[in-house]
Amino acid sequence: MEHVGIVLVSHSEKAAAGICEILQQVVGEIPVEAAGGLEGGEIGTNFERIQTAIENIHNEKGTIVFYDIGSAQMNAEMAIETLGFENVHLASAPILEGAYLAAVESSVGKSVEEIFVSLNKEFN
Amino acid sequence: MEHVGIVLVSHSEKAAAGICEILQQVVGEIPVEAAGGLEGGEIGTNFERIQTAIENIHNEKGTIVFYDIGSAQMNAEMAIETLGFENVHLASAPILEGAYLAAVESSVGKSVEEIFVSLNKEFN
Amino acid sequence: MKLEVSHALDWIHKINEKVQDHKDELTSLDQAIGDGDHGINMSRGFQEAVNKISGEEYSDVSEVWKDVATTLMSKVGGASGPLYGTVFLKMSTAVKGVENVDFQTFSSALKEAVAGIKQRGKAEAGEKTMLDVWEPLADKMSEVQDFDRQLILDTAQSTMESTKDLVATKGRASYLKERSKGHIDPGAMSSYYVFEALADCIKGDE
Amino acid sequence: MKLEVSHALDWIHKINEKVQDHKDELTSLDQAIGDGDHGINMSRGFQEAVNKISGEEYSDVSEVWKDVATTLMSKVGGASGPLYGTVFLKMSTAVKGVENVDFQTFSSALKEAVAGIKQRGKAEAGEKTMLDVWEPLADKMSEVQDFDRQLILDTAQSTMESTKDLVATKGRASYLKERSKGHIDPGAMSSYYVFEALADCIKGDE
Ligand SMILES: Nc1ncnc2c1ncn2[C@@H]1O[C@H](COP(=O)(O)OP(=O)(O)O)[C@@H](O)[C@H]1O
Ligand SMILES: Nc1ncnc2c1ncn2[C@@H]1O[C@H](COP(=O)(O)OP(=O)(O)O)[C@@H](O)[C@H]1O
Ligand SMILES: [Mg+2]
Ligand SMILES: [Mg+2]
Ligand SMILES: [Mg+2]
Ligand SMILES: [Mg+2]
Repeated sequence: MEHVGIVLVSHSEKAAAGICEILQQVVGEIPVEAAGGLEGGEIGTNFERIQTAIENIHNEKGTIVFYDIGSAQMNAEMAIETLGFENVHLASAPILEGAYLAAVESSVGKSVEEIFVSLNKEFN
Repeated sequence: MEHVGIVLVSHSEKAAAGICEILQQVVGEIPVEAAGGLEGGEIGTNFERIQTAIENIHNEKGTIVFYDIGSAQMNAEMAIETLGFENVHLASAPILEGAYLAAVESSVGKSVEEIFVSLNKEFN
Repeated sequence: MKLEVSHALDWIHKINEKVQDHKDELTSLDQAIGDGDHGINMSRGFQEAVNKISGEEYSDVSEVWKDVATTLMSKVGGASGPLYGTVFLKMSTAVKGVENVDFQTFSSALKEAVAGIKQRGKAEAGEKTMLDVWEPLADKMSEVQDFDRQLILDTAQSTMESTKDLVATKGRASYLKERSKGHIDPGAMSSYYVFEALADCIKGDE
Repeated sequence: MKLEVSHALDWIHKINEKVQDHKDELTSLDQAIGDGDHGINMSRGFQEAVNKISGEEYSDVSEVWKDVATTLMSKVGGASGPLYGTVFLKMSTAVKGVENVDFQTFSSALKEAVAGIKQRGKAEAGEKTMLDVWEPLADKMSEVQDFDRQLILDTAQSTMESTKDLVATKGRASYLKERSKGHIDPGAMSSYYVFEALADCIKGDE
């Protein structure tokens, strides 16, 4: 069974990797990718890293991209538009808490739509 | 001038450190401490680390403790109660986004009460 | 019967043995509806608790439980850390200064522990947590006059099993909602071992 | 006048020089109301853009801007990355296939860039961002018939200065609310240098 993928776009490489490791501990097998920071560990978001992360995990079940603050959203939107894949969506929920909820739901086979219903219920 | 301190309680040492580095880049000088993970880099929250973090940064302006999921809240509550310091408060806002807002406000000299007003406005 | 320091120490040792023996079982229960670390958390916490109490001399039960509490709080790492930590802290406070910890005292200490779980976990009965073992067990104890091994075992077992059909609304399992049905709650299972260990401790004294 | 590939290349080189010269100024503006990295972001981004275009042969303006756009997007790291990236991407698209990029074409490309900033940043005029330079400048350009160095300089300068009294509602500065008043927006300042560089490029051709 394929699972909805999760991409974590944070200004900090460490933060993205850390959130990733929390999700992996809970859900194990689902596709999660961190796209954090700039080259050299600097703070910022990198369009190419986001694209690569989406490319790495995207599958037919779809992908949800979480971002932290400010420019992360713009870079994530650009990456999604530029790739032009179907069924890749940006979520405006809190990055850690939102991705956690999404990971649990993805792990039990929920669809992108179902996960967004839960995210909206929890965070809007 | 003293500033409201911020403590970040995450299940992941990396995530707490990463969020910390995002706040530090924006606000520079305010007191922020990470209390993430267990010894040996394992996933979980550690009561003693939380206590130490609060002790390290607490000052007369007060301290706000952010936590991520599940047991982080309970461990943070226990640490706050056990220390028995005045003006240490647990925030139920998203850890990264909430702490970011709080850090900006703390950096311009806002009080714990003012920061909670902003957090409630933004996240509740 | 009276609860001596030796019983209190023995209880922790026995809990530790059971938790080590059932580490994988607790982990796989937590894999089904949580994050799969309950076995690791419990085995680490109680091993550390045993290490702690093995290096100390105790003159009262309250001190034993206090050391167990602080060890569990700082070493477990998951939700069960603050929760079991609270359990032993509340029991420690309840028997503080009491010279003879008789069954009555123990039974009201259990009530305090239950209040502690509720307060710390913001939990109510029926939410598929360890509370679903602790609360009915404390209630049953308050209805009888002395330790009753079989009553403890039976109550712990039936309440633990009854968590299987509940839907989780607290802790990580709550994210699964209806899907949490059909699995025993890991914290209820470990609580069962805590009470099985208690029953074992008082076996010789009945 | 007509915009040649040489102008387009020269423009990026000149922006880079200005951004490197004013790196500390941009950083300190961003320290006042943002996170203090705008100087670093811009100097890294335009240095990389210069590196990129220096290694290529171009036959049209559109290709120059496209390479600049993708470089800025991936190298800047802050909000200004996707925003300036969008600016050059939109301009690149607007002049694609056009053989002679005359003033009319350039002026409508600027309009596209403005639309791009608005869409990407979900920004409106008056929110104390780079848009507060770009939008009035594009508007002014559409009112005249050819490049007017002084008009570009004057408009860029006055709009940049006018951001001082605005309250930020977009980007990091928005967290400061009223306190963002009294400081020029860093993105408006760097936009001023972008247009100053443009004015410099067309100097010789007037
Ligand atoms: N809020 C709560 N109230 C009561 N018990 C809880 C609560 N949250 C979790 N638990 C108990 O803790 C157990 C899980 O413990 P553990 O796996 O060690 O921690 P975590 O859930 O942090 O990984 C659950 O099975 C449940 O019995
Ligand atoms: N949503 C937005 N719309 C338009 N411009 C924006 C927006 N967010 C930020 N900016 C511009 O970007 C500038 C900040 O850029 P920079 O410091 O490089 O990025 P960051 O804010 O991510 O650190 C601001 O001064 C402002 O002009
Ligand atoms: Mg667990
Ligand atoms: Mg856990
Ligand atoms: Mg900045
Ligand atoms: Mg930045």
